[in-house]
Amino acid sequence: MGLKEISIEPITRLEGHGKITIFLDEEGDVKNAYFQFPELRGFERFCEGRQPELMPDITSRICGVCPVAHHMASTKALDDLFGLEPTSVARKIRELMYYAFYIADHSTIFYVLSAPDFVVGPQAPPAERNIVGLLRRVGAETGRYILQQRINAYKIMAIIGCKKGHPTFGIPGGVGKPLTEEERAKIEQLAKEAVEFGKFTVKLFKDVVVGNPEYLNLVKSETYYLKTYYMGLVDGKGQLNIYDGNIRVVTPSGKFFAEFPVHEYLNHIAEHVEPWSYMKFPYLKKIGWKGFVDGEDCGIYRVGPLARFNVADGIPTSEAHTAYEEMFDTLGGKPVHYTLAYHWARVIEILYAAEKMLELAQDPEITNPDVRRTADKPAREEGIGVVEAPRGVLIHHYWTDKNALLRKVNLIVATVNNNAAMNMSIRKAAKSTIRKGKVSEGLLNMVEMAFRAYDPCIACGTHVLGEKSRIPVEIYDRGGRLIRKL
Amino acid sequence: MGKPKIACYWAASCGGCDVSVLDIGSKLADIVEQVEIVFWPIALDFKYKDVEAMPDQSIDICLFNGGIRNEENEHMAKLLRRKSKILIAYGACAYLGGILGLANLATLKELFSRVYRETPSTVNPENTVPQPTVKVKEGELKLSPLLEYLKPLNEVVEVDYYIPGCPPVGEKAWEALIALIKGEKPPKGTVLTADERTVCDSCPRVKEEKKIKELKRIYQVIPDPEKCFLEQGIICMGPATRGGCDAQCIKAGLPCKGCFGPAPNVEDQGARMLSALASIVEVNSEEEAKRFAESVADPAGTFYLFSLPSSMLKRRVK
Amino acid sequence: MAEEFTPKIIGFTCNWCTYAAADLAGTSRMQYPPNLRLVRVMCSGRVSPEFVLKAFQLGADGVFIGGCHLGDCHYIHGNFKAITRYYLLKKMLQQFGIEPERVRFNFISAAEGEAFTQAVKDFTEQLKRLGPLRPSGGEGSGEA
Amino acid sequence: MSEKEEPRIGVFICHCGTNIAGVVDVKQVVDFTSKQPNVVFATDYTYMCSDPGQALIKDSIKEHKLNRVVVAACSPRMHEPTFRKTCQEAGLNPYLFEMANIREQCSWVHMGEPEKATEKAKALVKAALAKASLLEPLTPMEFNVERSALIIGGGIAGIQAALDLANAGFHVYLVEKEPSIGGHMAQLDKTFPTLDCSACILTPKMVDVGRHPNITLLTYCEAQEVEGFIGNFKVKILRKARYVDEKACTGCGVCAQKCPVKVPSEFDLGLGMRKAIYIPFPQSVPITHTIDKENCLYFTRGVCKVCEKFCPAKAIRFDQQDETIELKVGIIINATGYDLFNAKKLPQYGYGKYKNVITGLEFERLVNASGPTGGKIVRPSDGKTPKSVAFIQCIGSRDEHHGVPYCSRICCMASLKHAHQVKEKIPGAEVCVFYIDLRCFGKGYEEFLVRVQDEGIRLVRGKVSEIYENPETGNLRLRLEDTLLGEVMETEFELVVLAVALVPRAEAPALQTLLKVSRGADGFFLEAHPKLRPVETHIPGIFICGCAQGPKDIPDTVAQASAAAAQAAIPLSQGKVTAEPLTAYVLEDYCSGCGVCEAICPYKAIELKEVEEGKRRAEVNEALCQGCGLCGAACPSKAIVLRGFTEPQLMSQIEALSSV
Repeated sequence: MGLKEISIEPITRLEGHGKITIFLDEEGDVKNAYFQFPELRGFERFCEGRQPELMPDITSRICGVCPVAHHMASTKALDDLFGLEPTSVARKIRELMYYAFYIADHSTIFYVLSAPDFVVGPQAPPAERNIVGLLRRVGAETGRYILQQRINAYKIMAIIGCKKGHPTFGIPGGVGKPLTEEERAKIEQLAKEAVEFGKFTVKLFKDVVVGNPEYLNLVKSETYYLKTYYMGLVDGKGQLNIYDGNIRVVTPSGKFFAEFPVHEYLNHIAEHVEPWSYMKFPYLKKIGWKGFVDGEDCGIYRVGPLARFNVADGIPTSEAHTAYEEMFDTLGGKPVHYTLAYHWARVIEILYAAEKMLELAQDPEITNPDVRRTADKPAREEGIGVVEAPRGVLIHHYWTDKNALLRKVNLIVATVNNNAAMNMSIRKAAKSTIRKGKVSEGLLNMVEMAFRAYDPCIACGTHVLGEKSRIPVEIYDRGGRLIRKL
Repeated sequence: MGKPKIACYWAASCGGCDVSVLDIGSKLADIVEQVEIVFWPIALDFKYKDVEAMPDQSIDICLFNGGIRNEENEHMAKLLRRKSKILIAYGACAYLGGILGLANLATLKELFSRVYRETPSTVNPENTVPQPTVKVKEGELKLSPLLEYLKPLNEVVEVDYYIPGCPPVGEKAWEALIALIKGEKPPKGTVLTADERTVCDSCPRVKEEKKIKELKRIYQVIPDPEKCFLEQGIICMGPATRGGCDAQCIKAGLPCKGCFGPAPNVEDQGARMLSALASIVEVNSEEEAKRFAESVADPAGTFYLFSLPSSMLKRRVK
Repeated sequence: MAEEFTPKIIGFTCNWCTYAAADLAGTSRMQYPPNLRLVRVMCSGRVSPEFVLKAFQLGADGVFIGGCHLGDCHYIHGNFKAITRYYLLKKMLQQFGIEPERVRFNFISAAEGEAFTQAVKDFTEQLKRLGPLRPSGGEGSGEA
Repeated sequence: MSEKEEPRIGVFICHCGTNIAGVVDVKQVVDFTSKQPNVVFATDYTYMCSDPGQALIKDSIKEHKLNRVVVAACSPRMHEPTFRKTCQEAGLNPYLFEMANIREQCSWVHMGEPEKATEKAKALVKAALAKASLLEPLTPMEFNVERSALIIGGGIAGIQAALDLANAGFHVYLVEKEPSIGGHMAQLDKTFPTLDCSACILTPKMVDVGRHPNITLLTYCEAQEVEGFIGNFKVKILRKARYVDEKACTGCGVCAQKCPVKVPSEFDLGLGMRKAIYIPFPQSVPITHTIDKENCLYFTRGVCKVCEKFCPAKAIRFDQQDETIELKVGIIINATGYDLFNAKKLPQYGYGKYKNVITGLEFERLVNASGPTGGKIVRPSDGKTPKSVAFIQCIGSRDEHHGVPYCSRICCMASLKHAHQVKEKIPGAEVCVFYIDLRCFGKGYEEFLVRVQDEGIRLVRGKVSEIYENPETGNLRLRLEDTLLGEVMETEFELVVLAVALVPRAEAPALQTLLKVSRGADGFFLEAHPKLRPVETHIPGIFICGCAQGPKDIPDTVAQASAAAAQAAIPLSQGKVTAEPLTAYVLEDYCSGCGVCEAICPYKAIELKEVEEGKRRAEVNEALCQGCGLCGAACPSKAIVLRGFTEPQLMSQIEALSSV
């Protein structure tokens, strides 16, 4: 029996359509699996010569799914470049926008993409394993509630002045326009609902997943276990912060490894290139690239919700913090290496974002009109900005010339940080699920779950309309002839 | 007769277009009732082979978003053209090339060496760059080869209609689709969901006299929120950009960047804006003319932010 | 290639000055290379940048614009608008890899037939030095 | 012709004898042409502009039902009007005609390269065809003409033009900014070469103007706003308060006698004094006195009113206000004259520093019998009669770097006249004229030169490099190189007279914006054509004469003034005018009201109308539009179109020219 190749494509993209290729050996066991990104845009090149102030708009086109993250990282890079600390209210408006965006993004990912796996069941027929099936389980009432909450988050973003789809509000040292009292009131009311929605979601996760021993085992199973370094932003008190802070790294054993301001990222992060993917593979420079292996000796690290939880000492909002504590208690303390726990962290972050949002909506300063500052020219040659994109640490780094045009650009994109880890998770999941050439839809979904946990910027709409929600599988023999089709 | 068959495909795009199709809130559900989605990579299970298996012209409307950046994009464009009765270039990238089209100011070689060799965080001693086919120990991995330049959809296939915007306005797009389904077919080549007039027409700002002494960059001034950006010396693409967006960006306090593309009858959005801008500046000597030209920091990147691959020059000539 | 490269030039001239100067050059039997093709406009300010781009798109190696001396415009300030567009366009063409020398603006009054002739000669020489804009002519050959 | 109608183009290729056919292979071009789309008939002929040639065109239009005509021949600047007329006579709209210039811009300039010339001819014809297919029929607009004229400037030019038009029976408004008409000529003593007294020949004309029933004299007035177009100009005139009732004032002059305030006289260039209530000079027209507000004690200190007390006519009106007069006129003549170059800009000549260095015009006042010295030539420094006088030419003229590049045309003769006057009034005086070239081109000028030479005036060719004063004597030492003898010399004179250049009025730029006419590189107002349309501007209905157009002497000025009057009389007597239809119009459906076109239009011919709350649309006043096309090139949405030079038409030409 010859070597077989299973290719799963396409997985939606960060840049380009993702693609998984699995090689089976003679026995039909998984020999290796690759997670490829088959497109290149070359932002780092074509942004050269552009006006930095356009970068928030340009880079938000890196991804139409999380444009706000790029828009924000870029805007912060401009603050730095022009030496303009945003006015206190401008910063608050930005954060407000950012929390709303988090709720929209996370809730979509969770309910539309992840929850079906648990609520409906990982091995359930795909015809049911989707949002529709999910809604059926939770009931139409709840279903509408969930969709509405997601829409509310977009409403808030729209109010703040973000053009639908790709945002337009960030400028160096400020935002495009201030908030009116009536806008604030509207946001406050929506934020209150959002907090309830956050609690609801955390509870739903606990009931459905944590409460079900079978799922809990699945979460804790070897299949989804990966022992890596973790990276995320923390504020001055070591607490979780998605808008700003230092970058902290902890070791696979949870020990403090490094904490540094983003300006030092080049001393800590390096990117490796493989000929079979357009996407690069970041790793910890001080440890080095050792190939696709996990553990203390390999520089591969992970970012995103779980990583943020693993590096932070806690969450600055009460409700979310309680949930945070509970998660670690349940999963046996820090660090948690269970890839599927990403989902749990994600839902807790919805609650965190909602609480922060309410806090800001009630801040008397939020309607202050002083939202802009000016500069004659860039204050320095370089500007760096960092945020926690929903998918993890996102860094924009710009260099300008004497005409205040960009001369060099470097981007460390959230999903890219997880590139190596995703490859390993997929390989591991594939190895432990596909045996003796037996490939079932359910099994393949188990593989999919491995990368879905990272939510590799899979377009938020994914599966929304899915009557059948799984990725196609084709099995080819050596000659590439299709020998089996599921 | 069954429900009209709709297909959506994304080529070189960011996914924002697909999101715009979905992000029309609760309306989505009822609309979906009226149509049958036969092909939608981000939303549905599909195989290219399924599409190939479809009879020609069997798709009623295909929404194609994203530019043509690699061979796969081009192949799919041709395939879907064959299978679709109506092919719509959806969004700025498919319609005009989009922001990603700025890459046409550089060569593919430059893109590669910058991304995989020269960026400061890259460590690549062997100068590895991605290859179309790579032998790994288990077998061979394939990557779709990139084209030298990014092309708008109508450069590789015939396009029936266009829907502008980055991203398009989802609600309007669906309204346009429903109209098409009802058989209300505008002339071929029509840009749907767009106004005949430019953004200025829907811009709420007060316009007085279009005469400027010098340009200001957005970080240099706090513009008067009531007044026309251009008249305050801030480049706004509004005058040269087709309306239909309801001047969203301007209402968000920032100038128009031009995502809806050129006005009707205009072939080259950038050239028009260039001409308009150069016409309203008060210049009294050749020196002043030169100085003004210098003060326009990045003409190509500003005037063609969304439309470079569909401009008259399309790309770097030499 | 066998024969020497003769650049294609499309020209736009103001009816009141440079076009008249071209007529004068003719009346005085001044000789210049036949590779220039003129379009008559009422004012150099009528020339929209699209004309220049169109010419390049259709394979021109150079574009010539002739207007009145500054301060001497038949339409008060038309030529000021023209040169402002011209300098901005030059800057942009550079970003597209087109040498700015491929567009040329000359102030030539109706009386300056000689100046016109000289301008055509100089421009032609300059373009010969630069060589063809697109080695294989026509649009689309930028790929090479 | 309906827009649907397919173009049926007839092409007529002219040999122009051998002028074209000698170089261009006409047959080949005909052959090429007949294969082009929309061409139903193509032929050639020896002389298309000849009667048989035009007959050929007319017949073919009828025979082949042509709805477009292309003639490939000479420059459209030459024969476009001819052939347009031909088409019209054959019943074809004259604007459905296009011309290819295969003579001036082809056969004549590529004589050595017949093949290439023929290729180029084909391209040029093809371009004409491309444009012709897109041409649309146009009809000129007709307007009525208000039968009155506005003349700005009351110098000899304005006076002459005013009298001519008034005598022709049209009403004239003559506007002069000074209290009296007369201009520079009134300041002159004698006129060259005849040496008749300037005042003697000028004042009768001034008086005529003053009492002419068809002339409304508006002195101490300035044109403030000009709106409209030929036949229909609306003009706002500012009448500055002179604090004297023009009708009441008899000009008796008692007020001036009694007035306690003495002020340097502008008319005498500060060499003499006048009172705060004054007439500029004895022959002033009108004779009405004027109170100079800046210097009148009542206005400065609130006391005095002596003039009011003594005025027998009770004409003083301290409460008089500036007022604005609105006029409607059919044509405007610009006769605003010139200023003198400021000699202080050339410090090496010491003007303004040394009392005894004066200008030619100042000399005119010194030598004038009614001037400050009663006609005695004396040195300003000590009132002594100079024994030696030097005249230095080209002060500012022909001096690109520190002055103006052109020749001021009157200075040589003026200085020779002055030289003669010195000889006449100071027998035995040493008189020397330092020149670069002596330009004595007019009638009787050369003769005058000979005459003054015989009078013993020294003419030295050479530019004076420096003048400095001997403080004791107040005499002036001139350093120069005699370029004929080639030796550097230094000589002393008791008085030096500078022949300063004539320069455009300081107000010229303001007037330019007011009238929206062009000025040349030299700053003088620009005529429509240097040879063939010397008194028209390119704005229909606005004419030009005298030194406003460029330096010239009195005979030329008067001649040009009469010419302007004659030209202006054409529309005035016709009572109506037709305007070129090659104007811009707005495609309202595509206009977003951005306002770029409005800002760029040189003629304020475009206005933005608010059609509904916050929605603006551009609108072209086609009578004001001059067809430059700036708007068409600037409009960001191609919503404004210039007839005869539309975007599609020009693009089609580019395509055609690129294809051959």
